[in-house]
Amino acid sequence: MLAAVLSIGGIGLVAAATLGLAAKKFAVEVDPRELAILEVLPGVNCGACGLPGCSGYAKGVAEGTIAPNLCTPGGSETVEAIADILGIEAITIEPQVAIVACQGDNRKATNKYRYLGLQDCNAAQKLADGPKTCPGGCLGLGSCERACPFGAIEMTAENLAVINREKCTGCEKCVAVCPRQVIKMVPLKATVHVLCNSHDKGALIRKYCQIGCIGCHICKKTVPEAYVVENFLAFADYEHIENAAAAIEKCPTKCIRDFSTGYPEGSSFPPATVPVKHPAA
Amino acid sequence: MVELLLILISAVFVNNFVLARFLGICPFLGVSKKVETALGMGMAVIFVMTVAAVVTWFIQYLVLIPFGIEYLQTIAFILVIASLVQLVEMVIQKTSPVLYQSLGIFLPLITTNCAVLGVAVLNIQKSYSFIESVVFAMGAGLGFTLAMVLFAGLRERIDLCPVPKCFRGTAVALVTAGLLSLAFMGFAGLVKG
Amino acid sequence: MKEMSRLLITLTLIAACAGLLLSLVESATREPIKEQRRLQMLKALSAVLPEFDNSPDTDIVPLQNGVDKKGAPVNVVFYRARKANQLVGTAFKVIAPDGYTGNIEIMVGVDPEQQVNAIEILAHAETPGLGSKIEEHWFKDLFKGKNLDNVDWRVKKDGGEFEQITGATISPRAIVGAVKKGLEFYRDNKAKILAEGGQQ
Amino acid sequence: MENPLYLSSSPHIHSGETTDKVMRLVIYALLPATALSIYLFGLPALSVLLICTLGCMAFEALSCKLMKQPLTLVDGSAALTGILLALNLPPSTPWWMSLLGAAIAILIGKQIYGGLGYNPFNPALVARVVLLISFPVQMTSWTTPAPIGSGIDAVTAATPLGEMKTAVMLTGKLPEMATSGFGNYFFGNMAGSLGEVSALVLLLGGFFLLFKKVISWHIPISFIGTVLIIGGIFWLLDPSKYPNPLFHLITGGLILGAFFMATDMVTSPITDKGMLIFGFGCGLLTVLIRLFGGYPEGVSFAILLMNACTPLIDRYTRPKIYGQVEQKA
Amino acid sequence: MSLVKIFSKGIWKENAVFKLLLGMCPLLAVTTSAENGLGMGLASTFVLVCSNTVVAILRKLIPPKVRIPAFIIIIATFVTVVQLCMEAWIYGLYQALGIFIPLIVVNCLILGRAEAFASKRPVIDSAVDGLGMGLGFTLALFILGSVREIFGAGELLGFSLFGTAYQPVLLMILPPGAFISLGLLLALMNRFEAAKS
Amino acid sequence: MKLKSFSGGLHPPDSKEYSAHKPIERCPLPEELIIPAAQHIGAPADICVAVGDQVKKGQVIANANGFVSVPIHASTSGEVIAVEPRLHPMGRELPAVVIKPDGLDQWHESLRQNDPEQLDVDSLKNLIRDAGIVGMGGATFPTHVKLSPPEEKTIDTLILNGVECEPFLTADHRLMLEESERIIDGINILRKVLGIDQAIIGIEVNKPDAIEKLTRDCAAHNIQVQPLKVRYPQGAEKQLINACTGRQVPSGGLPMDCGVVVQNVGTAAAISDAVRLGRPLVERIATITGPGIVEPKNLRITIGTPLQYLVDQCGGLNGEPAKIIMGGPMMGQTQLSLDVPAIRGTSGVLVFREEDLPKMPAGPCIRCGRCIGVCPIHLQPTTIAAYARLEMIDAAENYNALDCIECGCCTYICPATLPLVQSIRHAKGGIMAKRRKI
Ligand SMILES: Cc1cc2nc3c(=O)[nH]c(=O)nc-3n(C[C@H](O)[C@H](O)[C@H](O)COP(=O)(O)O)c2cc1C
Ligand SMILES: Cc1cc2nc3c(=O)[nH]c(=O)nc-3n(C[C@H](O)[C@H](O)[C@H](O)COP(=O)(O)O)c2cc1C
Ligand SMILES: Cc1cc2nc3c(=O)[nH]c(=O)nc-3n(C[C@H](O)[C@H](O)[C@H](O)COP(=O)(O)O)c2cc1C
Ligand SMILES: Cc1cc2nc3c(=O)[nH]c(=O)nc-3n(C[C@H](O)[C@H](O)[C@H](O)CO)c2cc1C
Ligand code: SF4
Ligand code: SF4
Ligand code: SF4
Ligand code: SF4
Ligand code: FES
Repeated sequence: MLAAVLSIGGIGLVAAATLGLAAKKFAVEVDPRELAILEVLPGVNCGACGLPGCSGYAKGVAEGTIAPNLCTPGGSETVEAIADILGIEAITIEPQVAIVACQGDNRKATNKYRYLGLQDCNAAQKLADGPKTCPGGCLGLGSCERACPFGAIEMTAENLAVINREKCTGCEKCVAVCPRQVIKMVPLKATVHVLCNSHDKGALIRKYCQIGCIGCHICKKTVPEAYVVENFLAFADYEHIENAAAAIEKCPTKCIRDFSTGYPEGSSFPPATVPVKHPAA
Repeated sequence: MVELLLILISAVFVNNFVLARFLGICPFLGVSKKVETALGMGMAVIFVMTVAAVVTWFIQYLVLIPFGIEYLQTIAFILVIASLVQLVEMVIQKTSPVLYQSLGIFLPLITTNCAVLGVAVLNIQKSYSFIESVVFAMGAGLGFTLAMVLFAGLRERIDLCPVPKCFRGTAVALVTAGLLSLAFMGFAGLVKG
Repeated sequence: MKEMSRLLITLTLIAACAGLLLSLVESATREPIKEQRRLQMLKALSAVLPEFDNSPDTDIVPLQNGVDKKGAPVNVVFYRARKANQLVGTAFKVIAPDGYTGNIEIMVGVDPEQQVNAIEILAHAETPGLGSKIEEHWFKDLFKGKNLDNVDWRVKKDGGEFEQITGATISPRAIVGAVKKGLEFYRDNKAKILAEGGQQ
Repeated sequence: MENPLYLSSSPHIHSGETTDKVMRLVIYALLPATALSIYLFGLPALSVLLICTLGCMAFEALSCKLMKQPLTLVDGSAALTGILLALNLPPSTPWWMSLLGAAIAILIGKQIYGGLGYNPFNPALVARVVLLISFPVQMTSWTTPAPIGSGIDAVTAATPLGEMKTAVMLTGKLPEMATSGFGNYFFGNMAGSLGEVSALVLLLGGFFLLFKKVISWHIPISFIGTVLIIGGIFWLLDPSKYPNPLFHLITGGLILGAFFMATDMVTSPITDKGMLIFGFGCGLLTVLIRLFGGYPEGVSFAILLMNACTPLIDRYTRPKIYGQVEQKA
Repeated sequence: MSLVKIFSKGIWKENAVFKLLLGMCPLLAVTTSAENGLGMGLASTFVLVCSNTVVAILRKLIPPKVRIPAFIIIIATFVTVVQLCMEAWIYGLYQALGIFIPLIVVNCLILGRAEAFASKRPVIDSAVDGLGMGLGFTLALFILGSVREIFGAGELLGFSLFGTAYQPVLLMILPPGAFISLGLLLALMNRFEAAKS
Repeated sequence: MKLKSFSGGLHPPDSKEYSAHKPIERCPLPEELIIPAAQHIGAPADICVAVGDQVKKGQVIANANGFVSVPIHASTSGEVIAVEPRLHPMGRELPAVVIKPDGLDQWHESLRQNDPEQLDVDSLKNLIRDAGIVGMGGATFPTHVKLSPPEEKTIDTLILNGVECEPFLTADHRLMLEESERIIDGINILRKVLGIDQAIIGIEVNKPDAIEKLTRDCAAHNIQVQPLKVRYPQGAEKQLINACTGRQVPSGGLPMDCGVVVQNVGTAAAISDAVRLGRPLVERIATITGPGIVEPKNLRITIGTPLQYLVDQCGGLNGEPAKIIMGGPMMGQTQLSLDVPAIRGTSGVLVFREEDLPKMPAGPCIRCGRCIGVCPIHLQPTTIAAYARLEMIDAAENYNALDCIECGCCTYICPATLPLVQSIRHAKGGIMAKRRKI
């Protein structure tokens, strides 16, 4: 028994001594935040995060290159702890989601040619600025759908992109990829939007799209504080959105939509529940 | 000589640590997303396994057996391996940043890896001589590296595939590991034991 | 320095406590473990021996049977079973080196008439579903009552009398050969094996 | 009025060569071998072939349906996988094993990776090896050919490779059949899987594929060449223990493997240099497994193992691009 | 967090195997039968509960610098206790689990819980967490073990299920089968989850 | 003898029989000419005329805008009836000068003939620039830029590109056959400008009559005619250089980096006109062809002529057109309508009907490696395309996406009918965007 106590104690002593000495002798400067994160990590060094070891992960998280929720051994507790450390700098911002400001699907908007080739909006855009006649309309080839890391976007059968506000985290990946700048970031709290992206004059729009904004000002006349019309295109003024829904019925082309009563035609998403808690929060 | 060669071949191919013995699966699944990382990890494992085999052999035959406390094997081995690896890591980090980047960063990951402890325990279980232990450890490390690198290559390829949703990620990786292990069954019987 | 010594002390203390705890547990389990190992041995022995009332695991005769590749002596231990002090059987382990995927360890029990009482497969690495059928009862039972003279010690395919396993004759062949060799060794050393005393 | 003109990116013409044509050609190339196997083994062979082929197609259709994707049966790859799987099975394979094999090949071997073109391992071989490991009894019970109408009865027998392996294990020496007179195996005169007994017709099919440029010569030549050379070296070392390289060539599934299975482009390297390395690896592993491993036949494992190496081979054998060479000035 | 929540989280929501993919080695290696899986799971659970408890007790005393070595010692101690006890009283299982008993030490799950949970929470919480996590792990081992045993041997817990006509799919109890069946199980679970949400 | 060539490439059916035997015809003037300000690589020219102006043939109507730019000239005499955005072959509306021809086709009086022997190198270059000479091989790169290599680059070889490897097109073929003197004269001027002696004309052996004629005519001029194997894209300059000289243009480099300048035979002919006759580039030869054209022809066209008018000269459309291509079938650009004008780079107009289009649905890549085999740059198109589809731009760059010359061989051969070039182009766009950001 003595042998057991002594030898294991001895090994413990030697181990602690060498490590202690080595830690002094071979000390290397590290970012204090990295250390703080390393502290809260389990130190299992299992590699579940995909990085070599906890310290690699701590470094990545501290540098902001890696998501803070990849440490599975630590479970939710560790994620919270890391969030605390990082959260010191995190600022709260008004949560935003993306919308596709267009309802011109295959049935409602015309094309200026028939496109053959790579099913990708950016590729199509390179050929005579895209097949859709409307210069701002959704091309419907799903580049945004593929780019969205959260599966928040669906393509309708008639080739229109629709974004589910419940799934969207506001990462803006889709905004970056869309060649037509038709995806806009809007405050999450708003459900009423003018879904058109064309500044062309009404007469022209009527030629190529049944559901485009013709800049007729009727929405503004109906709810003056909630809408702005610029360059023949109406926008919802998200600061004063309360009564915006009143204009929906009045819009002659029906290009205003309230997501709490339904997504654009062809979408499989159920009407949005309001109020919505931001999924990323 | 032939004996040693057979031990090596057996550890690398026939009884591959990862694919046949199921040791070191966590890093095998975790650090195999890129071939470069897998290779670095593999090299580090070879190194640590060899070192661990050496020290644990001495611990077993110079400490545990003489004192009749073989039952303390687990605790003694893990303690020694863990501190040793940590020590090596600190030394490398300080002395050679280049080596640290390519190898050292993997060291902590390996400390508490069951493959390393497994080598130590198996060495004792199979009552290998000192030389045999070292060869076995190196073979185990090589086998680990081989499996890792092949698997990483496959995973890089699978990353480009439209894998059905429910299989994406770990599920398809596991099935692939299974098929890799299936292929490795071809080595069965290459070394009888 | 103070911190350092704190580190040292805690770790040493924890390690020492662990050592202490473990040595306690070990002493508590030492006997049961021994007993378990013995039981394990006895289980194998009783599978191949007729009923006995002694402890064959202690009533043994070790004999040397050649040397292995490295030149170390190969020992065969003969376990003797008795009932009412009468020798009822002897068990020993043989190794068939020519299995399909390596060695097969077999425990063979013989009665005093040098007839096989039963055999038991202790360890093997034969192909599951194929060679592994050697573990099945019908196969092991083939050996019951066989001695060196009353049967042709070959598998049927080679002209002998032992049923083989469909699709896997190598494993049965290896076992038949090994058991036969074991019996021969037993016959050649019968005097020593059955000598009174032996090693207790 | 919508504009009826098409716009697309160049080029605007196409060779007309399509995936389904490629697959169809391979199926044609296999037809003689399938016909011969039906002739040699009769109804059992036919049923194995039918179950595997139809099974593969059915499972492919099923998985397309499950994943809500357009039906991909037209490309013919599932049927081809089925035929190749059947050619790798013993004629006496029970129906449920053929069906299970088809399921494994298509579902686990192929569809979970996203279908045609993405699977890292050869689906037919995955299925064959799974069956071999799971049901060693059935997968190692062979019958001799009993040509339709010949009145001969099929009897169980070992494959030449199996016989050689058993003999070497027992005696340490080659049996007679492996040292002389194995030439008539070439014409299908041996027990074996549907495909391996028809070396001659498979060779014809292989040359057809080479001629049609469906496959390139790199893999078959380096595969078979390596087997001959490495097998030859061992033979020269000890002809009483290691068989003549030609014995390697005409027994087992070497021809089938080298021309039809190692060449599956989905699972083999994409560059010429890579293919040579792949073929070499297959050859080396085949010989090593045949001579030293637990399995008498090594082709399947060798190909699967090299499938696993394919991504790495591809990675390290990138062709040198135009303009990267030193200036000649 | 209520104790119930702490406990149930480990069983499903943060299941060590299906959700966190930890402790894969014993999972794959010993699940050739449901019984082995169960045994391994319970052994790990025991270690997990004990180590979590002790770590929680000692958490204020251990200086952070030697935290990890100290935890390792604690875990290794309990592993050895389990090992000795199993050898003494459940010898058959001890033999079946083989080298994987000492390797419980390096099961990432255990050290992970010690570090992430027990070193920060009171004793009772930690013990419950260990129990939940351990039982979750056991559940996974048991499920995988059952699947493999059913298909690979046609039995469950040693009872023959399909009669003699059934041809066991040996692959399932061999190494490739471990990977493949876990992969398929995970996929099934993903599908199930996706259908639910 | 083994014919010279390059490695990679393929030989699509060349379909030149539609028009190869048709002598060049002059296309009459249309009702109105639409002359865009952007007809070359580089900055578009600045329009310097206004509605109502009377212009003469060869008069500058838009000034060069910087070094890599050339002036644009009126291609006939008449009245400027509009200066406004018009549909351009690029697919969008771009500034153009619309001229209503007065039918006189009068040259501008300032143009005068020169004797190249008497002029120094700089004035020759100026003449070439002022005449608006750009590459006629399709790229329309300003020729004077190519002729002004930096000091440190030594040029030793001029290669004339008479390959015309694109299927269907026969304009260069007819030019070589019918107007070899213009080409040879242009070559002599080019040699003088570059200060070198060695000139090679590369021609594929599917134009034996042109090889024969040029060999005969060049004998006196120390110009080598190099017959080449028929293989697309032999006409791509990197491949042509490789075929003719065995040299390779370094990756990311220009022909001058290996001492070579490549010019299309049409460019040489245009240079001759510009210098000797003082005539700017206001017309060119183009092949109007394809199964959708009743009577395919080689036409000498006036720059700015709407495609509809050209088609009408060739007997009109044969059935409903489904695709209108400016250029060849491998590299050409599809057009939105027949209202676009022919410009300096228009080497051909190709009309396909619905039934002539390959419309197999794209399947997954089966890794057959054919695209690698045919790629003249030895790229791995399938790999780059796969990365491009997944937006893995860095990986695509690592696989040398930028070296792709977009020849289309890979797409042509791919049995999975994948739009490889389009994906690679997408990757290239991504890489360039990334580089701009850095
Ligand atoms: C995968 C595989 C595994 C095998 N495993 C065994 C085995 O465990 N035991 C055995 O005796 N033969 C085994 N064999 C060998 C054969 O089945 C061999 O042909 C047989 O033993 C010789 O039997 P025969 O004399 O009836 O032809 C195996 C063969 C294969 C292909
Ligand atoms: C930005 C740029 C600069 C160039 N500079 C030169 C040059 O200095 N010298 C030269 O010989 N060619 C130069 N070129 C022309 C190219 O070599 C080439 O002839 C032109 O891009 C058309 O070639 P292609 O039709 O083969 O694509 C340049 C081209 C570009 C796009
Ligand atoms: C794929 C490809 C094919 C080409 N084919 C031809 C050709 O057949 N004839 C030709 O003159 N230029 C061809 N070119 C353009 C040449 O690369 C090069 O730009 C031209 O010969 C330079 O001469 P230029 O500046 O006088 O046009 C081709 C370019 C590419 C990329
Ligand atoms: C030359 C050639 C060989 C093939 N060999 C196989 C094969 O061995 N096994 C198989 O399942 N499919 C084979 N295929 C079919 C197809 O490539 C295969 O189903 C894919 O691996 C599925 O993605 C082959 C196809 C070709 C063109
Ligand atoms: S929103 Fe933009 S990216 Fe998305 S489908 Fe429409 S055009 Fe494409
Ligand atoms: S890509 Fe980002 S911003 Fe766009 S829909 Fe998806 S989650 Fe929302
Ligand atoms: S990758 Fe580019 S250069 Fe190569 S064949 Fe394709 S288009 Fe031509
Ligand atoms: S040619 Fe097409 S199918 Fe073949 S490798 Fe290239 S991309 Fe893939
Ligand atoms: S349990 Fe994690 S590596 Fe083995």
